[in-house]
Amino acid sequence: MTDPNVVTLANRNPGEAPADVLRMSGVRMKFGPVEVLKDVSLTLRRGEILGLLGQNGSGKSTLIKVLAGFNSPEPGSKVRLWGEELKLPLDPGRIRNMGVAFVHQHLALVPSLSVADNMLVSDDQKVRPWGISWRAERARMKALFQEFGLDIDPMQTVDTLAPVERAYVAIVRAVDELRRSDAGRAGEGILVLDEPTPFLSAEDVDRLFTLLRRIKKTGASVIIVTHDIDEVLSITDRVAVMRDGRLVSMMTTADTTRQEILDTIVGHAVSLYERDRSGSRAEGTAVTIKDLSGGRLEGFDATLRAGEVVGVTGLIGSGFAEVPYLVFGADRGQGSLTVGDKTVDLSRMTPGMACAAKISFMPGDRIHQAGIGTLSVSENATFLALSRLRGLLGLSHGAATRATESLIEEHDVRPPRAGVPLGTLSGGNQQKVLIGKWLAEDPMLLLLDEPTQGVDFGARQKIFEALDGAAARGTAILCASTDYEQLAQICDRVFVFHRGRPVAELSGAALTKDAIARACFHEASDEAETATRKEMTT
Amino acid sequence: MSATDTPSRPLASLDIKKEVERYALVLGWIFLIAIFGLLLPDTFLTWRTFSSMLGSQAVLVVLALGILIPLTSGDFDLSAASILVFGSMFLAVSNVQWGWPVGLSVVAVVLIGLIAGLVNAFFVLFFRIHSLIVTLGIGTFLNGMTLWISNSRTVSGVSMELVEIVVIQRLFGVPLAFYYGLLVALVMWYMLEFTISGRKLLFVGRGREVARLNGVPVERVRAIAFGISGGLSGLAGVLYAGMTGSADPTSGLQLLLPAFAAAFLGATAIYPGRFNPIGTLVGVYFLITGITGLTMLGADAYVQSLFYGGALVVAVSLSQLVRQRQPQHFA
Amino acid sequence: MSATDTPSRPLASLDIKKEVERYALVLGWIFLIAIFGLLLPDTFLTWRTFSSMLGSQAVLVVLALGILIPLTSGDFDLSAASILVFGSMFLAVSNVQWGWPVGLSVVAVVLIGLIAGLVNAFFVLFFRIHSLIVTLGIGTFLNGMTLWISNSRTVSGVSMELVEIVVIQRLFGVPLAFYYGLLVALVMWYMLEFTISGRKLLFVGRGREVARLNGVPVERVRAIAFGISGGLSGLAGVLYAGMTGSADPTSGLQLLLPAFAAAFLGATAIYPGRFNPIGTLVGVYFLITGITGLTMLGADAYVQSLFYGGALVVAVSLSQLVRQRQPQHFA
Amino acid sequence: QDAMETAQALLEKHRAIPEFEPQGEPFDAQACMEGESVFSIPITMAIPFNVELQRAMARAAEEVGFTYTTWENQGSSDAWIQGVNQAISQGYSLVDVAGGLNPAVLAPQLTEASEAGLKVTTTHLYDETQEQADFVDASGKVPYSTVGEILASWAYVETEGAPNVLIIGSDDVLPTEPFVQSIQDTLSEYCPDCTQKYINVPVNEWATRIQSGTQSALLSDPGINYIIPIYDSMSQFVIPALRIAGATDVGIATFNGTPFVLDMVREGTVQMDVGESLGWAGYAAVDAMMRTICDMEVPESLGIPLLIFDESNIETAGNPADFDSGYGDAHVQGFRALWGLE
Ligand SMILES: Nc1ncnc2c1ncn2[C@@H]1O[C@H](COP(=O)(O)OP(=O)(O)OP(=O)(O)O)[C@@H](O)[C@H]1O
Ligand SMILES: Nc1ncnc2c1ncn2[C@@H]1O[C@H](COP(=O)(O)OP(=O)(O)OP(=O)(O)O)[C@@H](O)[C@H]1O
Ligand SMILES: O[C@@H]1[C@H](O)[C@H](O)CO[C@H]1O
Ligand SMILES: [Mg+2]
Ligand SMILES: [Mg+2]
Repeated sequence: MTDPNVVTLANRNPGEAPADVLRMSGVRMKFGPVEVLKDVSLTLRRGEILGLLGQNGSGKSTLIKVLAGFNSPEPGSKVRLWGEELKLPLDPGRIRNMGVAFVHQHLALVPSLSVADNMLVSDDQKVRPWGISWRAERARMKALFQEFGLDIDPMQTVDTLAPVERAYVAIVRAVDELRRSDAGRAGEGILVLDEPTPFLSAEDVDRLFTLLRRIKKTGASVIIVTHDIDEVLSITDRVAVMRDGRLVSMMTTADTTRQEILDTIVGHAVSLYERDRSGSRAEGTAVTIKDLSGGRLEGFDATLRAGEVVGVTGLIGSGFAEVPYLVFGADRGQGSLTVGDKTVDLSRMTPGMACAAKISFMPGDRIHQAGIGTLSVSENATFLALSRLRGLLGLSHGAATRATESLIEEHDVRPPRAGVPLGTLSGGNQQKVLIGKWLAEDPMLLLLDEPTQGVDFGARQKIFEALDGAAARGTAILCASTDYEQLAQICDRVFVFHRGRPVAELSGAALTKDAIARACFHEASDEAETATRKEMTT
Repeated sequence: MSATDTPSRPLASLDIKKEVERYALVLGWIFLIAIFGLLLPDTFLTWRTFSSMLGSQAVLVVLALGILIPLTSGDFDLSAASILVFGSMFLAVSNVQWGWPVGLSVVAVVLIGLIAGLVNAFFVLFFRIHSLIVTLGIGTFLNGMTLWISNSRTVSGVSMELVEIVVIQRLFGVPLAFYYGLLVALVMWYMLEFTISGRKLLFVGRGREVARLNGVPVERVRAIAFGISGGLSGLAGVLYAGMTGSADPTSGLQLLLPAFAAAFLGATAIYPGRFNPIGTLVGVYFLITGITGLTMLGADAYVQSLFYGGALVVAVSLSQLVRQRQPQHFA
Repeated sequence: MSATDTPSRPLASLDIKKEVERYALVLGWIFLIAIFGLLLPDTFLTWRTFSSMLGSQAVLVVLALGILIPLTSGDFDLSAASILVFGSMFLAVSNVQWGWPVGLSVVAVVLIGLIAGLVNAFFVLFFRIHSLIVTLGIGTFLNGMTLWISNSRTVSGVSMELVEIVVIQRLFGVPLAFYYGLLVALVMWYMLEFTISGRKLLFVGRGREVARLNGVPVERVRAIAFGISGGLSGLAGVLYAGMTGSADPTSGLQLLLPAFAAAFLGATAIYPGRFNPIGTLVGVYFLITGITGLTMLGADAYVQSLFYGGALVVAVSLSQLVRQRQPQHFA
Repeated sequence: QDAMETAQALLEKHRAIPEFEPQGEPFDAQACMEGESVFSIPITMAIPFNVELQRAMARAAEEVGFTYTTWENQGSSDAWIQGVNQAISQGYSLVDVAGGLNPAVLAPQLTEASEAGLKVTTTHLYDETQEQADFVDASGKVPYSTVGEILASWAYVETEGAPNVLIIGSDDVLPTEPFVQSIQDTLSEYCPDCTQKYINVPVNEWATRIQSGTQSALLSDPGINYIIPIYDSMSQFVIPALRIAGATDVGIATFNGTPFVLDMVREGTVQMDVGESLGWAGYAAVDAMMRTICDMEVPESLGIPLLIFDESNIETAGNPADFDSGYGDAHVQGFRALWGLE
């Protein structure tokens, strides 16, 4: 008997391709009676970037959490890292020290603690005989952030950071961890990123990818989960596609097409949702927003017709993201809002008033703002509808279940069970439930903040169809997003923001993904030029 | 999706498990009754013993139901027992020494409780302080007030009218006090399970920001929860004074921890994983049955503590085993 | 990235605010001292008064520091005072009645506390039960054990060696007990602020899932936290017995709520928004200064409760005003 | 001078081992207690005072041969209420509340018991100067006022006629008021110009308030030279206060004769403890109960002798001390004779 934890080159399996740094085989994972991973086998080569794709709930994050030692797989599952067979469940500390670093799906940062605390939590290998020297750590981290072109004070708490900065903190932390690890020092190591991009602008995605390519050059390997096919095509060497807990395909990126990948993910051919912009929309103004300001937003006016879908976008921090929050009264700002024939002063708006005025709002932070994971799907889905679910003797639980079941059916929520806690659903399925909840209110105005963030390609089309249905019934929709493709797909009009104000309005034929991107960046560089010029003259 | 159709199959078996989970504590209770019935067939299994057990716990029941409301909305009310004691003392002092009609005193006490609850709410919500420290502080302050208005002495001679309708008059041999507790539990059960307000309370407790963005006036809901807790603590104080016709400045404070124990124990029954009034009722009577049986057996005082502590931990552990050790999410 | 360069600007002004925030409670303490100094210039402002105040609170300090550890990792330890009482009783019984050398008894008590803490941890972690109910149950059970081993009696005659090194011997006129509390606080401060283990504890308290995702062995950290809390409660029991030279089976239970009050009050100072040992120390001494001053002024017993409760709420409220009412994140 | 003699005389009177003085007429206890039963509810069985008192009462009942039940409880009112209910439903002849339990807090239940034909008594609660509640048939009262005089005299003598006394009491305990009053009056009588100070600490705050209260009192008045914690279990919190405040020359005199405090007297940390034999008290209480059941006249007081324990006689209290040593056993023979058992 040899200790399986002892690595020597001699007991490496001779049949194994030396380039395989990681080999997971026969991985099975159950949550209660439900098998979520069914015999998954996956290999990662030295120096490659592997895309891990699949619909929401197909098991990607679960597989990654098995690797991180967070989930305990069923007996018989095997993980072999750098030729060494590891004991399961994996020891989370050891796997990190061996050179696997993670950026988990929701970043795994504690918002109420400082950046430095979050960076240090897994950094317990270094011997610190006199304890942590905060001054030295701070300097080191500052330097590290600067290396990535970031100006983040390590003593700031994470909740004061913009979402993009948070994403970078998690990414930099993982990279740092990798460098510290045994394998990392040898220039190898594995970086695992579970959907790191939803928070990032196109520009930041580019920067991240540049970084990943640099990492790859050193000999390290990367696993990245994303729902964005363009990203997959641009960065990965190979793609692994999961469906229903199985690994269904392993493809070399260069040899496949976009459509082929999409079809593999969904399991059959899917057509891209396309909004029919030609159809005659109800005329007349449904919603008017006047002099809206607050946070970074300095001024915004717009009128939306019934059934119109309007997008707001821009670079991070340009103020567009505040729009839905201010209109809904979730954040306090100035301005006025007219819905139908009622006008409200937004400085006194509250979410309660907004709901009463038939405004719906799906916030961007699903876990903290949109749904309650410990309550059932039914309790989440029917919360707004309770007044319609009353019988003679108060709330009817039967009616609530029936209402939820029809919502589940309508939006194809999986698993289709009203009684399970919302938190056990995959992110995309949670999103469907929660958007479904708001749509069931038949709102006059639907506000959305990144409505499809973390949602897979197929589910995304379903959500778009649902939004289209609402629009057809006369709901005006206002959507804030940095996903230009999505905006181009679903919107009738898009406002592009810069420095707190709308600077461009795109519609009709001019409304394309590239046009939006150009509008965002063009204005930005213009402004930058003016700024430098001003500085030179003073 | 094959992953998704599996769960529907073992539904029937799951449901039986769910039922066991819901009624485990009730079964435990029946088991205790059976044991003591065997050991003390003549004295324990009498209606008088049961009516006495049922009647004597009304104060604890109402107090536990009171704190259950802020627990559901995610706040601790450690001042509840202090409100109870202050309330019972205020009742006694106003009725006996100032000559207020007892009805007026009762109304005043419930109002005082409500106001004390709202004071808690003010500090928690306006200053955004953790409920634990606010209610600890306000509770201690009220303890001082109790000592002050009573000169640290027991005040007896509370109007017999109150005593009559609390503990002397009976229905099916059980003092009315029991039915007050039962009534509060039933009303609360209805409110929590079958009204929108109840659902809002739960949402606020589980996810404040989510509740806010769903149009729930979170602060108002939390304030009302503190108010109800205070009011019910006041009512418990009324019952406390009504049980004994008197008020003493300290002994009621001992009810605080048992009330929390009952609320948490109750959260393992009927609606497992959720604070709930019927479960709380079962929790209170489960524990008192054990204590009463032991006392009737003449067990030493320390055995009662061993039972109380041990039963609490064992009961909850067993119920967790039945639930396959799913973590408890309360707030 | 335009969003990132804003926050650095208002740093200087922020820092002064931050300092006020950190030292508000200390200022409040100094203010109290000044007030009583004015009112009682001859008696209050003497070294004897201060050394008395410092020397008398060591038990509470150690107990509060004990519960602070699981509070930081997100658990309540309501059994701490019961461990203290059981520990002091075990010390007295083993030393006086069984004739153990006092050193052995002391070691045994600290070990017993540790084990009791680990029993708490077992039920909380293995069965995944809320810490509140487990520690309430285990605490009550221990109360029964205390009554049992002591026959409900107070046991006196604990070896004078212990009394000597706890309360009789002095350094700068202050009984050694004070320095033990101080030492525990300083060690804990170092551990929490300057070691990765301390930061992990904090991480676990703020976000269990997140900590697990970051490879922190969450269960082990929580178990250790309960163990430390138990061990320190045992140590507090040793000091309790050393203060009086005796042990009684119930009175020490009264220290539970003051210990929580001190921990929460302390979380408004030094590292605001975070349970921290130095803040806890300041909290304890702030409160005892008020109580001492009032008693020296001849205030009635009830005034002390009014002050205690009132000061708690007011001090935290003021500190929240200084922080511009940012919500407190503890768990 | 005069006062000093009075004080010394009083102390002398309570130094001698007591003799048995019957408090009433002899009677045939076994005959009149035939088929009768007593149900006693102590305030709590978690304090030894009550455990010992109950043991003594049970012993006496056994000698006579009637059913005696103690309701084991931990001091919560719901348990007391259930106790009275049990006494009624099991058809006891008498329900007794013992060891500090104020019958006023059980008025409705005890009235019900009375209406159901049970006799109601209290044991070891009221001071001899206090009136019992009107639904109570008889009370075994305690001479707290006399104890007060003894304690005051002791302090006066020990401080050589210049007492500056700190009295610690608990107003929430029923007999505290006359007890403290007696100490205060006696002190003022002996020395009208001397200072005295009273602090009230409710029982459930003993652990948190006695020590700081004592310390503060000593700091604000360094002239304090004697401390009288009226119930001796308070002493354990007074002693560290003296040590911390560095006032180890201040004496302590107290009441109850609780064993651990007697041990402290032996160690010299407490100077004097007025003891009462709980064995005696238990017999006297049973005597009163039997007289109540048998419709005889009941003595106003338990008539328990008070005995001063100080360094001179502490060895008679046992080592370690107990609740019953040092008082002799005159009461056992005495009561047996009184009850016609000899
Ligand atoms: N803790 C849990 N308890 C029960 N079921 C779970 C739990 N976590 C995940 N699941 C289920 O496991 C399946 C796989 O989830 P996983 O999070 O791995 O999906 P994913 O592929 O990462 O999806 P997404 O793209 O939405 O992130 C889903 O059906 C989900 O509902
Ligand atoms: N609570 C806070 N305290 C201090 N600074 C904050 C706080 N919240 C946000 N900020 C800062 O304000 C700036 C704007 O953040 P915010 O997230 O509101 O931008 P935004 O325009 O909504 O862009 P997006 O949401 O797309 O990231 C960021 O620099 C952020 O660090
Ligand atoms: O007589 C008893 C004892 O002295 C006890 O110590 C306090 O309560 C009194 O009533
Ligand atoms: Mg995922
Ligand atoms: Mg934003």
